[in-house]
Amino acid sequence: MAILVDASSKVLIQGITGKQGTFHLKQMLPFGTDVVAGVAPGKGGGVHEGVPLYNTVYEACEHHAIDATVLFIPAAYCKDAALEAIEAGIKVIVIITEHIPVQDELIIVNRAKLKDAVIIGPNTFGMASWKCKLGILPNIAFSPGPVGVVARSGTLTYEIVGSLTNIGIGQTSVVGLGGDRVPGSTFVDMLKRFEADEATQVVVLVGEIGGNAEEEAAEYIKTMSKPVVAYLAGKSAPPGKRMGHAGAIIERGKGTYEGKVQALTAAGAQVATFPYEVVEKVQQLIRRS
Amino acid sequence: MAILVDASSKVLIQGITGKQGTFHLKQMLPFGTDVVAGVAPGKGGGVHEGVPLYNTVYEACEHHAIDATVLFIPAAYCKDAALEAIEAGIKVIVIITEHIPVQDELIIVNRAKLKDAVIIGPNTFGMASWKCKLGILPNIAFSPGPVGVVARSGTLTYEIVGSLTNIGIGQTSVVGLGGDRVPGSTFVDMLKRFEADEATQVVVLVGEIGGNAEEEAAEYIKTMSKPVVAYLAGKSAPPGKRMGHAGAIIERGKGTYEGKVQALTAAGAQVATFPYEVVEKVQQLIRRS
Amino acid sequence: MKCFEFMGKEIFAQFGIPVPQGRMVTTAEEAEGVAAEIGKPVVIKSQVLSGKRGKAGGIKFADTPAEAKAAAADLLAMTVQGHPVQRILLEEKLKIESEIYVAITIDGAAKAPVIITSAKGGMDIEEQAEEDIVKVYLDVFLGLQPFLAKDLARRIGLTGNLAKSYADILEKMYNIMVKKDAELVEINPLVISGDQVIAADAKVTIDDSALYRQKDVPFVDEDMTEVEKMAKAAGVGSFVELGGNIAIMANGAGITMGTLDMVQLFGGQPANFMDAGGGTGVEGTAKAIQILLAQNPKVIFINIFGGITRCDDVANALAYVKKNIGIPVPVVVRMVGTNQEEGVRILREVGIEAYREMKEAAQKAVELSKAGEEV
Amino acid sequence: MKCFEFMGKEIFAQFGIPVPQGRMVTTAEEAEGVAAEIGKPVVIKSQVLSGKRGKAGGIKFADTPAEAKAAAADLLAMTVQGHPVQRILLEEKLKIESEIYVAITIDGAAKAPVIITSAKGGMDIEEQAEEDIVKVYLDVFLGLQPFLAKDLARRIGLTGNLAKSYADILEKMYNIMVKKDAELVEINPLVISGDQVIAADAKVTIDDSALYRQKDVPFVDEDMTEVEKMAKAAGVGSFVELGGNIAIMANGAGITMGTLDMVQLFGGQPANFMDAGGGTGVEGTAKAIQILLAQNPKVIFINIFGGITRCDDVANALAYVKKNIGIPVPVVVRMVGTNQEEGVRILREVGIEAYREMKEAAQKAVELSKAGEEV
Repeated sequence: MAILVDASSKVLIQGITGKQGTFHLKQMLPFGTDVVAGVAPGKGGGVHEGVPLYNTVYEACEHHAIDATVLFIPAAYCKDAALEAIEAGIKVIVIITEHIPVQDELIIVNRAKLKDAVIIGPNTFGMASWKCKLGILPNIAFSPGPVGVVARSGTLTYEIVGSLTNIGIGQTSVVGLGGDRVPGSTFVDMLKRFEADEATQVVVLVGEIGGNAEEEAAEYIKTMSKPVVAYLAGKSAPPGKRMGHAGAIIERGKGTYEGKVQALTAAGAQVATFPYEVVEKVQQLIRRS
Repeated sequence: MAILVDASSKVLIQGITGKQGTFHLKQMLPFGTDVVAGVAPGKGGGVHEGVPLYNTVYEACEHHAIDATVLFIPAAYCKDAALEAIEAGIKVIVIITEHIPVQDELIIVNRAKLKDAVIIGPNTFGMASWKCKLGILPNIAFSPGPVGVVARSGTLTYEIVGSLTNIGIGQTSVVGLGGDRVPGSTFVDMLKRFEADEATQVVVLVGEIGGNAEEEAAEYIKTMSKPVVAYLAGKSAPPGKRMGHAGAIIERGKGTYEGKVQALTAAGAQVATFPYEVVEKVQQLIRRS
Repeated sequence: MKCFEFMGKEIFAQFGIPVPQGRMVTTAEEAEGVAAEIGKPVVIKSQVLSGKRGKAGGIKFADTPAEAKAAAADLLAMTVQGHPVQRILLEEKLKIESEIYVAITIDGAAKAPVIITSAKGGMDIEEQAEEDIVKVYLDVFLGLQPFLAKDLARRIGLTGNLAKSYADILEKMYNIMVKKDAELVEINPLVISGDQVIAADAKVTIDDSALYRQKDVPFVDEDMTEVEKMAKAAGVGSFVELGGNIAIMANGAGITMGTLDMVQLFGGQPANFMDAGGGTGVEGTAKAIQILLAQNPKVIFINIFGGITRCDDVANALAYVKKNIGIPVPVVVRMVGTNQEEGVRILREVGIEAYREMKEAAQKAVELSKAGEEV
Repeated sequence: MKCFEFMGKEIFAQFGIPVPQGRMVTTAEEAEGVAAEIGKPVVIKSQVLSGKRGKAGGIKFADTPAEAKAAAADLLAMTVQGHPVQRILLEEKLKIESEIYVAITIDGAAKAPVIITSAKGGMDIEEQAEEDIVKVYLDVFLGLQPFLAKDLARRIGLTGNLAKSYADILEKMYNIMVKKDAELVEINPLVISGDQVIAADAKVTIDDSALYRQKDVPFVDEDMTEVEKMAKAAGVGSFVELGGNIAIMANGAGITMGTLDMVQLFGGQPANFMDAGGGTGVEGTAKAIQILLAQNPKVIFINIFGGITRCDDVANALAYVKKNIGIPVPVVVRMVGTNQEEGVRILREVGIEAYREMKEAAQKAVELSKAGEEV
């Protein structure tokens, strides 16, 4: 079991013939992802790494029932590509691209809401469930098992998920919300899915300073039946300095490390000080259950 | 009983202090309409014909629970006024104004759909139920009773409703869809409400040539339990000034008088050739029941 | 308001849609000059609003400026569907490889803008099979996004640069619809010529209700009759000449249509459709009556259900015209509603008896229209 | 990217928002001339990006051109928060009756543009009580419609022409947000002066990700340190100087933050935040290492979890810099992931031993940073 997608999900890749698209297609296929189609304008009718190509998403949808799509599309064209996926009726849309203008993100994310599509990202490693990876999480990091992981940042997640995998604790799904100002999905969206997923026993939340996503998550965690282990990056960040992730700007005293730790702890989550402590805490929780 | 609004409905008038607004307010009040507030920018805090004035719809909504609003607003400002009513959460919005640009109408009507608001009009006489008139139907025409009336045009409706009233047959509600290219509500929308309204025994549909609203109504009439009497104007009209080839491609021969009569008759509606025949047919149906 | 082809192409050029090199002229001499300027074989198109210009001989070709002058002179002497040709458009003759049809308009039933396109454009587009025509509705809040334009290119079989040019033209057509308040933007044919996609024709119809905010589009009234122009100048809401002998005025489009229908069913011939609107007042109504008179009818039929319209206003207007201008034909009036008694009294004073029932009034009007025909 | 006040006001003027009469100058002599041109008492404002300019003495007033010259000279000799004042803005001094606060920005959590406004604008807006601040979220598909702008005017107590002017300014601010890709458009104070509403200040922040399509906005890098400018010029994704002595590079913002946190928890002082990004390659990584060196740290700590980033690329970059430029301080590398074995082998060749665990590597880096401090 898993959330959002599983081994049976049919996957599209937009921008499949580009450098990034090709590289990650070659990782996604051995992971087990059922990539049924790719979109590459002007190359429709061709085949790339065994995957049939189409000129537009609509065309791909005429030939395949598509459950999810992954966008390896330059930032300037992401709005159009994401809207195309939404309007074509695809319900899980993973946007890897970073540096998408925020005005474009607002349009993508709000249109998706209207059309009941889930956006993962933008500026994310994507997500992975057993035999279905959508994005760029290193294959070796993931292994199947009982832990649900939801994170705002990428490499930190690889670190934590990789460590879990190394000691034999696998994951139901690993989801990266992305580091942008206007993320398509929130911690709460994913926590709800993990709570409802029978296979998930423990949830790991990897947050950051800035914004109020972790505080909102804490509100929901109060109502959850499953244990949550959290790690928050940015404890040492000076106020107001831009740290690449727009979310990591501390505004008006809100979104501080201390505030988030307090909220999560009060909600019953265990908050780790170091990434490696996450693994220890999860191990204890799994043993206990 | 009635559809959309009844004697208990609280009504707002936008543009209440204008010439049209004032004139019709003075008709609506003796009809029994509970006009609780009016909007007149810059005149907030005042009173007009006994009705308290506000500067904006939001302000009016802060002081009153409003069920319906009537717009007596010049065409150029209707988009803004209608959107304000929609965003303020008012669920029945009657737009009397004619000559609203069609691009504006598209925005009004689609936004209303998104927000579950019913638009009556634009370019309509509005509607009336017992003790609740929203618009400009002459007071003398209406009387309470068992007939639901839905029409595309105004004075023709006054003619028919007035005749019904003259021979002692009253109405549950009389609704004018309006004569514009992009009407907010359709025959089907209102037929569904009359079908569900316990007090309505017979429904009168007053249509016109052009478009396919009557044909769609015919499809729904097939499923109705209540009898429908229809009259269609425009039998003698020369073929319309077409919207290029595009109009012809959209209509593909639909929208003629004969086609509409055939569709309605096949659906089980009685189609009158003259307006006065409507009254005769309704009289027979009422007697029969 | 329908725009002439040359106006449509000016708008196209403004928005960046490729159009053939050319210019509108009003004399044969100018035509010769423009043909020389273009320096290639030209097409000379009469600028009329009729859709069947081609079949009516309103389009000619010329290889030289002298030929162009002669062809222009011929066209400028022509009349297409009752309208003398006053303007002609000279354009380079395109090398046509194929013709596409594309239009954006508004579908009232769908409450949405709609794009209609076909790989098989040209003269007989209306007869194309359904499966050869692609129809897509747009969400007014999303507009026409590039992906959809590109997908439409695919659906009509375009690839490469042609697909890009087509998609680009489509986006610009949508912009014209929104920014110029166009109800219709139609290109038929959109021509493929080498690696170029060019609008060989241009049909743009501006929403009449939005003309107030489209002041830079010149007003076109060529499709109106002289009396219709008078009616427009007099501010009469809605007036169409129909050619019969019973001049009709009513208040409201529906009841006006109903009145026409009834007159025709009783065997009469309406001279016109006139919706005098609601609450027009004495002066406006008097003007409207004079428009009726301008048609030289055999009888005038006025059908009033007074709501906003006050019966006394209509009666006073009739009395005014009768006294000051004179009404040389019989007048049948049906009058009920607001201030009915007063209206009836005023009419009686000038010798006009008002009916209460529409049916009887209509029958009387038809009867009078036939008086003297064959006794 | 934060714009200087004078740039923000140029954008305001472009979009029709009223701003005081004035001009930006760079010398005291120009200031004198502009003051004479204005012909009224002036305000002279240092153009720096700091929000606390007023309190730092960066704003002066002058009644005559001579006074203006002197004040300008003073300001141009000042340093505000480490940045020398290079530009000053001279403006007519407004007669201030009251000050309004108004801003449009984007709320990521609400996924919507948000308008924040208050009748009590001015220096202490952040300390205003919640009930004095009006906050309204916008629907991105509807935009800011006039009715909402007018209702906001009402909610902050404006009436008549002031309400109209305010609503108009709000609509233009929204247009700036959309058309100029602004993340923030803030006016504080928006001044009421007689029957006029004027933007006395202008804060516009352009979305860095959208600069590629906002080419006509000049680039501002005043809030960057010299090394940050070097990093930007070298194309290093994300770099912020922090002042410590452990130069840090990692790949990915989250792990970079996590690395900084860990170093600090172990008692070390990070010199910088550097997210070298993913898949940067040998050349890009070598440039990034040179930026680390430019900070003269006591130790360099590189933490790589290879995903897109290949460990051998990072190792080759380090080897290249070590051989060709030289690295005069100890280097601690933690390296796992894609092509890990190859990377570790290459590092070993140039005498660098790689760690597998982040924790041990961080502890080692901190230890080295303290070497020689107090034994």
